[in-house]
Amino acid sequence: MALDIASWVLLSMGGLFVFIGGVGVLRMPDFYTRIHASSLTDTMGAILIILGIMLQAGASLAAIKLAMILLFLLITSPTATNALASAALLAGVRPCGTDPVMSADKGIDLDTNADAGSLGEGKDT
Amino acid sequence: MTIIFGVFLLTLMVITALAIVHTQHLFVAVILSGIFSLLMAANFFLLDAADVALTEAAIGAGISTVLFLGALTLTGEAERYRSSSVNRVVALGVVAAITLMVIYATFDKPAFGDPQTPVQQHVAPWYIDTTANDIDIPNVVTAVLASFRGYDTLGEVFVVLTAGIGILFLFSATPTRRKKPQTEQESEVESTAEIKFGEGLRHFLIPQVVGRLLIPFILLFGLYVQFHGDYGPGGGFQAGAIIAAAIILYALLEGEARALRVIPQWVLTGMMAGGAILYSAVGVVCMMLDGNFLEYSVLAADPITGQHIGIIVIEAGVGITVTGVLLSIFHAFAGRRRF
Amino acid sequence: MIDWNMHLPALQVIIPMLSAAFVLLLRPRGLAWAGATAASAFTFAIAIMLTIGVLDGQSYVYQMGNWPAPYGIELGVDSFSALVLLIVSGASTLALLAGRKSLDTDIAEERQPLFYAAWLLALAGLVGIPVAADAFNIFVFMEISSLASYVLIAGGRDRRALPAVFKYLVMGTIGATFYLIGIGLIYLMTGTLNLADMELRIHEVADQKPILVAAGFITIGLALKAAVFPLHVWLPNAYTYSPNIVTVFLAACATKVSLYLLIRFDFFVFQPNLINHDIQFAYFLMPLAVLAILVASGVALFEKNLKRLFAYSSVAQIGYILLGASLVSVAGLTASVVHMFNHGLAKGTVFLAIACLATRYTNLRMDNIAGAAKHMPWTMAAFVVAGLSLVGVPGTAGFISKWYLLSAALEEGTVGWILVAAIIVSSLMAMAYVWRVIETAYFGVQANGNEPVVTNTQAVIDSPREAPIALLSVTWVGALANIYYGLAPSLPVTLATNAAETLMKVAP
Amino acid sequence: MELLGLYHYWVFAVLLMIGFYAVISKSNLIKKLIGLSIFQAAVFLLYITMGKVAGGTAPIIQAGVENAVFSNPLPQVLILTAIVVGISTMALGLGIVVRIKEEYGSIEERDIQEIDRR
Amino acid sequence: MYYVATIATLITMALALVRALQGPSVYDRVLAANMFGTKAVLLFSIIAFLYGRPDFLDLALTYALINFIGVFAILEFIRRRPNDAIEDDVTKGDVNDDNVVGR
Repeated sequence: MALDIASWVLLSMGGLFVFIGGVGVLRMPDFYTRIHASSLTDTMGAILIILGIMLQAGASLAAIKLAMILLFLLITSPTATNALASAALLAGVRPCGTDPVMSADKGIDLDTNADAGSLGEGKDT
Repeated sequence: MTIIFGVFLLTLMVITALAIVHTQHLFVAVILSGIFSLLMAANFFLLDAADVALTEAAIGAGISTVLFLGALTLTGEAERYRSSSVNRVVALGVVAAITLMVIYATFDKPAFGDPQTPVQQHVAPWYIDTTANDIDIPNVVTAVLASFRGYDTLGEVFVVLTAGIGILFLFSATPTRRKKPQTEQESEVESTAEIKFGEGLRHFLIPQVVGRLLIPFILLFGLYVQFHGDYGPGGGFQAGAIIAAAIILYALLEGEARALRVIPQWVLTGMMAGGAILYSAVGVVCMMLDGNFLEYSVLAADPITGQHIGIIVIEAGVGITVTGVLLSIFHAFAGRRRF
Repeated sequence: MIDWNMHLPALQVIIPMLSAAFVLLLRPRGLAWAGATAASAFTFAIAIMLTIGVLDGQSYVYQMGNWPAPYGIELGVDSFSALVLLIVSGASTLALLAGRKSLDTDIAEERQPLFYAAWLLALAGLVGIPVAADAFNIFVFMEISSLASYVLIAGGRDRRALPAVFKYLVMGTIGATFYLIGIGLIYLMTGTLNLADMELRIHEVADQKPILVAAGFITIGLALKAAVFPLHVWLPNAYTYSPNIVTVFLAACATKVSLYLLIRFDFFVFQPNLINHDIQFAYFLMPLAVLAILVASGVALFEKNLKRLFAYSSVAQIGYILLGASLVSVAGLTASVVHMFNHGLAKGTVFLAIACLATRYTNLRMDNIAGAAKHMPWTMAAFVVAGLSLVGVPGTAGFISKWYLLSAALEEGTVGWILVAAIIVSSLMAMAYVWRVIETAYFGVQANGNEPVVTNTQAVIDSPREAPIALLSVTWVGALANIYYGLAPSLPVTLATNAAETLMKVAP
Repeated sequence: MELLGLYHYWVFAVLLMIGFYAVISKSNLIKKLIGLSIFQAAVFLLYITMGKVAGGTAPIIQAGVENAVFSNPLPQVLILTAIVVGISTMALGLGIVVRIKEEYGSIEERDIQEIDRR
Repeated sequence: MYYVATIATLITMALALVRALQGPSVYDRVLAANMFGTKAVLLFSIIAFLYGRPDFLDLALTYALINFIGVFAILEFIRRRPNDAIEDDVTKGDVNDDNVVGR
């Protein structure tokens, strides 16, 4: 019984974290803050929810699998977001507030896209 | 309650599909179709189709996204025209006619989940009973796939093989445009492309380390899915896709060229043909042993053991072919230079 | 001792399929061709054995994996499927025998194992459909044959082959998916996939909406695959730009198999059980068939490119086959099935002759081949024979089927007279377009002097000699077969009559 | 509940429509292929939906569920096959598109027709 | 017990989908797709228990793997494309009018 209550609490907390993460991704002003919202609560939510399920699973193969999934998420999720952030930084996405370049960038891009475009098509035909 | 989850997911799916069609940026469309596949997989899972969900997740969301991206690298990623209004009207007309047909058909359809329908009454119970008695593996889906309808699966392996052959055949042609002398600008673009070409994500340190760490585990997991297919969701197709995905990860991290050095194309071609041959060979051996084609029961003294042997071997054949084909296709796309 | 005779239906499919996998691994030049030809010939031999068995009154039923029928997958061969098997495997074998030189020029050496493997897979898919007695299994083999034929067509040297293939791929996939939807709806209502079982169970639910919609989806889907007018738009370009020998193979049999399936499904599963299905079927398909015959023949009249001309002629001929079926009578079906055989024969020979021409003329525009008969008399003679058969001149195979078709149409009363008129008009049109080619080849004069000239800038200079002997002799085999089956048509006619009687459920 | 049951079939119809619309009306070849894959996915949904039994569970007979009601395994097998067929078609289609791009320099149907007309 | 978590996950999936639809940059979309994936992993694990079939955790595991590979594939794609512009809202642009044709 205590186990059920514990896992209920964990699952609900996890759900809450996941939800907050979702709201953060939607509401945060720029890409880097969104990454922050996503990855931070993402890992927290995952840990809580999977721990909650693990309590229900007891000592079984399922628990080991859950542990694997958790381990996996904890390794891959930050790696992916890290790679994503560095790719974005290299590509010149600026954090919001540092520079108004972002919107200007977009404008320029639209223009270049109109005539040369990322397709490099004009010269071929 | 689960039906409401299903309805929710289905609605998300419709929204995603609309967005895919609406966006003019192909890259976005591909990312969204990854999400679409995932929603589809979740739906399949809710509808009790664990094996299908696994396949959709591995093939639909994983491999097909990779293939689409590979193609986009070569073709460019913006849609240039909106569809013209005439086109749109014609399309809407045809589509509306067909939709009306389909919706007309939904009346008279047995209610969702009704256990008294012909679908549930006629053939299905036989499969579940016979699997327990004659084949004796827990996963009925695998039993139907590999034994009762093994001939379909054989055909399916050959469909995959055909696709592999087709891609290799298409990409063995040198584009005629290449033979023309190039302008200076073009050759410059080409040379920069060449520097970038095939080096993968080698300069990203963290993905490097983590990826390398994970690849053996993914391979191991692939083998687990392959041989656990009799007992749980899984089997040759899913395993083939997962193993191929592991090697694709290696290629992404270390670069195309190195991945091809580890498993050269001739090995892949051998795998493509070998798996298919292995599968059909099982059938032919059954014939030799005085059974019908693919009648695994004759493979051992005890029919049930025979079925087990047959299913394991043909699933291995499926896995080998699928791995070989998916990797060949991936290499064909990734190794192709932009023209 | 193993009773191989019993295993024939299975072997029919497995042999080309398995050899495709082996051919893929054959590296040295020429070996792939030899392997593919041997496998194809073997397949043809099995088809002949099956036909002999069927003519003896034997019925072939084979249970894959020895699981009983509605649960496992069943194979079955009757007269109708035997005839289709003969067409498919025969066309493949003759095309391969003829085509080595021609394909060597189209397909680079290192690509050949891939190409021949795809060829065998296309063959396996096409023979897999008539053999199968399970609706979903048919879908799988349909996809094998379609994917493989996309590959074959994409082997064409002209870059226009690629958009043509893409169109074919999209339309083919839509057709197959429609078929899949139809099967799904039927399965939803009957709970079975086996055709015979479906036929038994469908009448309980025959008046329900999903079944009607399913019939619609299956008919439209298969009509797409069979290039029934106006869903034929993929066909002309696909045939025109594929390698010449591939055109021979596909024109002779690819759409026939879809038509076979259309007829089998409609007559075997729906016709006896769905009320008024025969009338709907006739009203839907007959106008399309007549339009196909007239419009496509009309387009062919004005077409400049030789291969395209006969591609449109194929669309018209598909109309004939459909017209016979849409009469929903034994005579009509017999005519339709006989025409499948005869058209395969005539059109295969025509395209073989065109392949002969193509070995010497890189550009197959009409004005370019003027005077070809002077340089290639044998080729053009074979072409004339095949062309006459296509028109339906007495003494050739084409006449037999036209005759059956006319007499079937006459049974129908007033509508019959309109149909007769349509058939006659279109035969005249066929006469006209075949004559145009013959006239150009025999009496035409090249624009600048007597030598063949290539308008294509990068092409080699044409050398006006006869085609390679292998190609030419196979072409003549085809031409003689056209005459033989015109004079002694008992084989196709017997098979077709049996088929029609079984399909219409008339006691023989 | 009755209507919620039909919802699956309606979504099937709508997805079919969306995919088919993309195939017919779009000029971009890759977009056509994406549309085609949605079109096929809709059919997968139809099959899997009809195999579901209310209160049933996946047809894998394990400890704990020996006597449960199982959903129909056959549609699942068919769709496993169909998914693999779908990805094969898609791969081949993409290959052809790439070759078209190489030969024509464009993947827009309209441009290609234009070039061919010249 | 599982319902709260399921519903929270589903809603978050919807929110992530909105972000994926909105963009504005490619990276936002990739981020959303990635997040969608991890949420799906959680959803799969919860449903496996909700249905009382813990064996189906394989599915969640598979998806966790595939998702990771997918993100890398996308990154590699972004790295490889000719001009790494951060644009992607051609959607709303009027670039795609018919008059671009003639060149």
